[in-house]
Amino acid sequence: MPFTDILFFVFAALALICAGLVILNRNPVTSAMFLVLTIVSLAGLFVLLNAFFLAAIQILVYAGAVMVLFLFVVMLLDLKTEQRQKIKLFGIIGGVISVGAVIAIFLRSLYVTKPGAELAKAEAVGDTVSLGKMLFSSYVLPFEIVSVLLLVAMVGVILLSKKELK
Amino acid sequence: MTTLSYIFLLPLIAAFVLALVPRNFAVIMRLGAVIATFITAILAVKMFWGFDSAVADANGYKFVSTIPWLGAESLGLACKLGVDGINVGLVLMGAIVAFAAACCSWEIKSREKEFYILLLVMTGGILGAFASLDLFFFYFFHELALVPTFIMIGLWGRGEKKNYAAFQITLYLSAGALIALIGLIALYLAVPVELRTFDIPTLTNYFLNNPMAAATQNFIFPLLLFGFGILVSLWPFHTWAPIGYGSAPTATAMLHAGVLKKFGLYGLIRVALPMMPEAAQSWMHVLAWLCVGNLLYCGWVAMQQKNFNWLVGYSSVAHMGFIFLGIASLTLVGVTGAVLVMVAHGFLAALTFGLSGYIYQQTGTLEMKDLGGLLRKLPFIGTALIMAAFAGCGLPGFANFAGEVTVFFGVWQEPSLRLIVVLACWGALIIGAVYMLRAVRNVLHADLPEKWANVSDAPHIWRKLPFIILIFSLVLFGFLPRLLTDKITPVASTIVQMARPVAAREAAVANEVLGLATPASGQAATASDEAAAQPKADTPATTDNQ
Amino acid sequence: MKLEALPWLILFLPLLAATVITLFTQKNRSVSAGLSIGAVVIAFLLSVLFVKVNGFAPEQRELAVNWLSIGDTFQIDFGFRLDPLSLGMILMVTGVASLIHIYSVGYMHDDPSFSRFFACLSLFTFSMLGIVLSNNFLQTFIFWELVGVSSYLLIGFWYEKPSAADAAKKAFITNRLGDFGFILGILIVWATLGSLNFEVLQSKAGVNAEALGAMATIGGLLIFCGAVGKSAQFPLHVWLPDAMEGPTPVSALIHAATMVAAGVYMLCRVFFILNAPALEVISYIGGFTALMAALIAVQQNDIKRILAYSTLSQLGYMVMAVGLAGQTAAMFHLMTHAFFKALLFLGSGSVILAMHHEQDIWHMGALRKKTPVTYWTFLVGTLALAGLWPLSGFFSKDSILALAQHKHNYLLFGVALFVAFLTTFYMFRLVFVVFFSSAKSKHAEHAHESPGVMTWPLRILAVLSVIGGVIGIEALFNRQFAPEQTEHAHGIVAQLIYPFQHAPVAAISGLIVFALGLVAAYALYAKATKDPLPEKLGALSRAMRNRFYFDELYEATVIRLHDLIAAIAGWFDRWIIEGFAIGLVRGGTDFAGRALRLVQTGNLQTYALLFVLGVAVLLYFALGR
Amino acid sequence: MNVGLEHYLTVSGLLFALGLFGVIVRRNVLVMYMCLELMLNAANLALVAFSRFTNNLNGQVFVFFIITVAAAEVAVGLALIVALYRKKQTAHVEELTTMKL
Amino acid sequence: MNLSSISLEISVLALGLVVMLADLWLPAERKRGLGYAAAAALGVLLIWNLKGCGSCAVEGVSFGGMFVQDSLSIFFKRFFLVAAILVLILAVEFSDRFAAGVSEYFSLTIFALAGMLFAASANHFALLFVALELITVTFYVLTSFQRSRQVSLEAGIKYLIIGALSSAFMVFGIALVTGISGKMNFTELAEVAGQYAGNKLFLLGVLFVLVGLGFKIAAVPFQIWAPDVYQGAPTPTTAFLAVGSKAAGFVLLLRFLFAGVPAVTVQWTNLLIVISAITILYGNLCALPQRNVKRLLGYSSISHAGYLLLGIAALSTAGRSAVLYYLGGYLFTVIAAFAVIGIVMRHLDTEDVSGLAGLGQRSPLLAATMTISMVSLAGIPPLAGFFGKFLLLKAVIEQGAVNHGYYCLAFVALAGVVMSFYYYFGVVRAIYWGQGSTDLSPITVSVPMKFAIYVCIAGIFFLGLVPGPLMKQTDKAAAVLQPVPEVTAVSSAN
Repeated sequence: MPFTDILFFVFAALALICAGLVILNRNPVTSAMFLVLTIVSLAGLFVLLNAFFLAAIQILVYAGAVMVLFLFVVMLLDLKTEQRQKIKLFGIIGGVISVGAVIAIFLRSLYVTKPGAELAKAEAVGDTVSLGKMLFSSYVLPFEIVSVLLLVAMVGVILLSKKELK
Repeated sequence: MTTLSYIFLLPLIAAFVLALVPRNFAVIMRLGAVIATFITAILAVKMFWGFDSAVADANGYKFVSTIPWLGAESLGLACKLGVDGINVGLVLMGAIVAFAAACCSWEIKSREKEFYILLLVMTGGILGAFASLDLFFFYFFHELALVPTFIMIGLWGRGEKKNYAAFQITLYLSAGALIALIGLIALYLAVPVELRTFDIPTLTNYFLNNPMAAATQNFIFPLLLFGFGILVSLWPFHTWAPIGYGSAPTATAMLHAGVLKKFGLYGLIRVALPMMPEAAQSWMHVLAWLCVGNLLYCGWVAMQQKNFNWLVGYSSVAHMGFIFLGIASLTLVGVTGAVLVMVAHGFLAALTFGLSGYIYQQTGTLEMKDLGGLLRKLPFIGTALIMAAFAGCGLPGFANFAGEVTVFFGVWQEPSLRLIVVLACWGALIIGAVYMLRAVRNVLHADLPEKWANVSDAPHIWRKLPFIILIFSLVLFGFLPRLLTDKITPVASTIVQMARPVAAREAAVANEVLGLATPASGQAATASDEAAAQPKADTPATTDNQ
Repeated sequence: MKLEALPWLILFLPLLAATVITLFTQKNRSVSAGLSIGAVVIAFLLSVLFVKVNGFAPEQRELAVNWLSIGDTFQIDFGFRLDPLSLGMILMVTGVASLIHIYSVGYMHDDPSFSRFFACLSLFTFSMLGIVLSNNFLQTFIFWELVGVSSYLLIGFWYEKPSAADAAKKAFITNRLGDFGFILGILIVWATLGSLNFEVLQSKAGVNAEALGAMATIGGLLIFCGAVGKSAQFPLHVWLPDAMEGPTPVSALIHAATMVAAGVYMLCRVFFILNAPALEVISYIGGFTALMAALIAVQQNDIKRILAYSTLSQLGYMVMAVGLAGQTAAMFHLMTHAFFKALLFLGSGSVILAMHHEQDIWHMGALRKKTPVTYWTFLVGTLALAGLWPLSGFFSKDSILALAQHKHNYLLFGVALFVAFLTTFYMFRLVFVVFFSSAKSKHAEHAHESPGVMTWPLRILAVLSVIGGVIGIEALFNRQFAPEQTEHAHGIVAQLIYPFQHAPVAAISGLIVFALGLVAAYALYAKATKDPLPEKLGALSRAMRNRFYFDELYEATVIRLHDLIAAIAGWFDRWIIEGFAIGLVRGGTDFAGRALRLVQTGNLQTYALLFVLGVAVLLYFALGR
Repeated sequence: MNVGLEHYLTVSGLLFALGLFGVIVRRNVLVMYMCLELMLNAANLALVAFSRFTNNLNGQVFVFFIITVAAAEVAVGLALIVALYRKKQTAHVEELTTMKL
Repeated sequence: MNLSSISLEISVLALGLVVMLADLWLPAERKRGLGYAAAAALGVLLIWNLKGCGSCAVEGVSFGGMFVQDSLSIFFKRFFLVAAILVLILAVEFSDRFAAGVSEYFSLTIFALAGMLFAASANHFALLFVALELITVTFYVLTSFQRSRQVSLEAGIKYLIIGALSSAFMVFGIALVTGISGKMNFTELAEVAGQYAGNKLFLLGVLFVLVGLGFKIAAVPFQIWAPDVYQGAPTPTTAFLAVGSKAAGFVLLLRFLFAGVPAVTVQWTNLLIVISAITILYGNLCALPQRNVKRLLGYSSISHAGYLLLGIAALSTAGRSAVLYYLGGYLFTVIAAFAVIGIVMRHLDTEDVSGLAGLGQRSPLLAATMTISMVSLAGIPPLAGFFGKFLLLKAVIEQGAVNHGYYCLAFVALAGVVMSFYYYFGVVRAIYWGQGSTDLSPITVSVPMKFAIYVCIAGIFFLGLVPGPLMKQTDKAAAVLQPVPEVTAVSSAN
């Protein structure tokens, strides 16, 4: 069992457990922390999949910026841990059934089609150079549009959260 | 642009012009509407008069003109208007009733501008529908009259059930029209792609030499039958008519009951019969039994009505039974009779609703138990109402009688429908007379309640004109039905020939003769229950022996 | 050419008068009266001229123009058939109508809607002439209905009175019942024999008797049904007594002379269609009506109702005659009856006018001296009706009795005799109570004779009633119906004694019965101040007075049944179709709308859940199976 | 038994499911955002796995775009929550039901 | 990589930026004028585009096959430009209700427009995703623009959560589809899609992408957000949402289904029929008892999504051209309706139908406009709605011979239309003879607003009476998505 496989199982288990804890946890702060852990473990998985640049981005952007934003907002609104409310049984059961169905169909069709079987052991490496070349050659239009999107997001955020209304 | 296209366009142009006139000139509105409809009526009379001398195109249509209006040639769509024997009478009737309705709408005191615009749009729509030779526009123009009816009943209607009536009439008619539309589209698609057109003459010729598959026929014909049936208040779908007319203002009731209702029947004759012969023959009996419902059932219900307008509404539904019966017989005489009754009933319904509108205007109520002895105070309107009542129950001298008799004789030629003719006669002669005369007795005769003491008769010619014109038309076509039948017969014979080719006709006649000779009992059976059908007619204790 | 135009003129003059009066001269009384009377008198003169020039059987028998032609099977033309039967009838109709028009100028003198009355009278004359002249079934049916409408307008002339309005409605609907049978009969005849023209039909029926096949009896009876409606025979007789609500000239013209006779005329016109079983039924109905009406007439107290029932019973006579295949006898009695019955009605009209619209005979009395002319003419009319020897009534009634005896139908012969007895009895009861005995009310004391314009028509009719029997009416109709039988007596004297030679038993028994009736009436009513019969007959007289409860019978059975069906239909329409079907559809969609709307709870979690559930369902159907 | 594409896809599927379940169950809007981020990360994992095994970099470039879009989304979402909190002092979904039926 | 092909998009973005920057120098009261200027600029762009110079002259593919410029995209770009112009005019009319950021509203609308223009030419998953996200994010902000009204914020949050959920599904779907087929570009995907038509994972991926697009057009399983967001959002946003966003959803759906994976679409005819039928029924049934006008129009927009799906379910070129034609009619009608609501309902707090009562007297123009738009939505002949529905019905019945399911679909559509008469005419009733209106003060309509209304009315009547010109356009556009290859002998694996 080569070392990478062991690493895969470790990271996969870590990611799934942390994701579970994000959901089940009462306190939003702790659930934010567990989300960070999930993202880090995912970054690990990316490394295993030779997507080094993405792993770095994942850590930098996601874990760094997005999670910090989350924590900042949680702190700002000082949301207390939710007190015990009656669990809406209907919601949970419905959720379990529908999500279970979706995932069951997904997994069944995954094992029926077995996409990965005949794929050759390829050596594509997601390093920064090749990704950059790709990004600025064939994907330049989406890149520009995403920049517009970020601009819109910024304008929106400012408008929505500005304190005094001029 | 032949006279026909002017007849169709004039009301719409007038509506547009009225739309530009500012709101507060009520008199101009009324005058404009009356003049526009008057000119249309004159043109229609001129066309009817010059019909025989007019030159016909290949398919036998006259005054054919295409209004270069719609750029959708790709679909085979063209706003083509044309008139032949059948719809020349209907267009004439439509124009005259529209003029009468315009004259009768002096009772509208609020928002005249909207009323007259809607009235003119409705008239344009109706005349267009009758004159159109294009399946799409055939449907298109009819639907023009749907929204005006809704708004008219809603805004200027009467009685507390106004809203319910407005919605019921709109939903019923739109459902019927849509069912018919699906049928028309299926018909349009039944032709191979390159030949696809909405033009009725080309479609009829196409289906003449390569008839439609039986399966498609049996799919399309019921759609058209029940779609148009709903538009014409065929028996089970008739409840919208009395309620709608009961609460509609006079002009709408006149136009709707008199003219719009004939659209469905005209559609059946023009589209359904010639293009789907086998289906027509197989559905004939269903239609015949349904119109027994119309005739007898609605007659009985009319006897029960307390409100005069509802009674007239139900009687107009009952009269539709004749036309359906004429069509169901698929005989030349029957179909010609049906068209004759269509024209006659147009005038009759308009006349009756106009008069009831006038009485409503004077007394404020049409409940028969409150009215009484009005003939003393309203001599002109009373006499006109008596004439209308008698024309309603098929008195000779009025066009209705000529039509009804022709239908009876025509349907009698079809051996299997003879029992239905007996029931139809019972409905027409007895039930019709009973409820019409009860109405006349309650409204006009006997003692006059004091609250109607100061009711005034039609003061001047303008009030009397519409009724005079309608009565004159009824009497004219009553005394000289050949004016209409000579125009209808040639076209009707081609249609009946298509709907029921001679071969099928021989078969029917053969078994008729056969019926006479051998199974006398079969024949007598129908005859004997005829005798039974008359509960107390002639045969006293001594039973007649066969 | 002028001759062909005459029939058109005769027919359309009254219609022209009617339209002109209604449209233009409604206000001006004298002009309207003049127009109407002028039209009918000119029509009479023209018909006399036509008969003078062409004689009774002109070679130009058929004048027709095409009214409606659709395809080859359905040809309706509008034309005239001029043969002894129709010409005789035109003369009688226009003659009697002119007299009645003149009479009604006096009678309706102080009526507010004077000109409307004359317009309706002219309309009626036009329709009656239409029936008489028509040459095909449908045209007869058309004028059949027009006559029905004009009788509706005239019965309901005083529409302010609720009873008059109801009577008019009742008359029209009962006539319509008859017309229902009539149109079905026409349809059967048309379908089997292919044409509506009498000439063609007669030739076809003549060629092979079985042309009508199985439908013969049914067709014949249905056509007879039309006659029953119009001539108020047994089942549909209820409307005639109520028709007395109309003014008396109307009763005279329509309900005595012309309209009710149309039924008999039509039966004679289409006699060739009726086969043996049908004729038998017709004769028995005629007999039964005659008997029933006569019995009822005995106990009536209203002068006009007595005459109405007497008309009913005389019509029964005529129908019986047709049933016994005696068209000549039927037509002969029809003509003479027209004269003396019109006379009696006009007489009663002048009595009523004299008594200031009092119609109950027990309030009248001793009018003999107060109104001599009316008395004498009324007496002549009664004698003619009762069948005293030299007068016209005797000859026509005798020919029917002779016919019954000749056909060996002794039941009908006995019934006819008994009815003759009853006729004499109730007529003289009327005469004694009204003209003899003592004045029973102050109106009776100072009654005064009617003006000349009313009495002169009475005198003319009286003369006609007397000579009617012998002026060759029977010969005229024999020429139409029995051309081969020519050995009839000529000269006045020969005709006077002809019945005794031809059928002595019938003639003698007729006179005996007349005498018995006279004696019985004299015994009971000469001095009577009130009706002695009720305590003598008790229940039977009450039944007679209430018209054997036919009205109540019909009211209970037919009308209530029809209204019940209508009520069921009305209920069904309102609740089942309207309420249930539409209600269900509307309610259903509305309920569905409200239910589906509940899905939008507003809570974001449920939205997310529903979203994912939607995805799951979509996946299942697209891929799952 | 070396680790193949199925394994990665299974993990990403399960992650996706967990995120989905979180969105449905949790009442706090913030936690819902976190779960949405989870689902997006699951998709990223699937994309990277596919790009590794089918040897083309398209997937990875796509992931790059997904991350930026997720960031923008989160920013706007949090701004919305702040605005809402300032208005109604709650971030619970139950209170957001003024508009229903 | 030629920039000329996206010159229209670039100019729109530039306009957006200019509007945002202009806000700095303009005094407060001149800000409203900015909206009109932006609308005018867009008008110029539209005319420039109509004359066929600049980007739409060249028909072809650029940016490595990612950005396609064909008659379909040109049709939709003109559609979006017109929609944006009208919405901007609406927005200016509505702008006094915004507490702050009036010019930001205009610029955001323009950016959303840019997103839609890109979506119209998207032939690649990346461009599809990015354009879609640009539109959605802008709408997140636009929906919750009136942060003073709690309802607007609530709508924003609901739209965001469900939107994010659907885009998560879509991304996962794209991952699966591109992963298995290895192709990002639609045209390449089309060739290879035939082999994978049986592959269940591939189908799952396609379905997940459809989830994302279904959310955009508010079809049945994913329409849960529509009523609340339509009611909560400010009226111009709702108008743009109902028209722009839905049309963007449809152009992407058309491209994906018919240019991307035609082989799969053929298999799912029954599924499409069922979805279209249920959408029509759901939209109409729920609208019946509705009293709130905007919510009613929300439900009615769901039903119109159903009618549009009719055309797509018909899988024929005629069906697709009918969809495009119907969208044309739908644009003018809905904008007219929202214009009237915007003007009349501005002062009333409740958006109940009775608020429209007495409009007949207050302002005949608005009453007539509302009646015309309601009647056109219902589908009565002289107006655009009817001809659109007529073409759709024709396309569906034409397929009837092939599969009888289409006849049932036609009848369901019929039932839907009849039901829609009830609530559309309910609004007309409320206008003309409804009770409950207190003030009868006449309403003044500003000149540009009058211009917008007259454009809409002219559009409705033109498309109703003279369909010729637009039908040529739509037929050309529909022909671009080449006819769906007949179902080859692919064994349906499932």
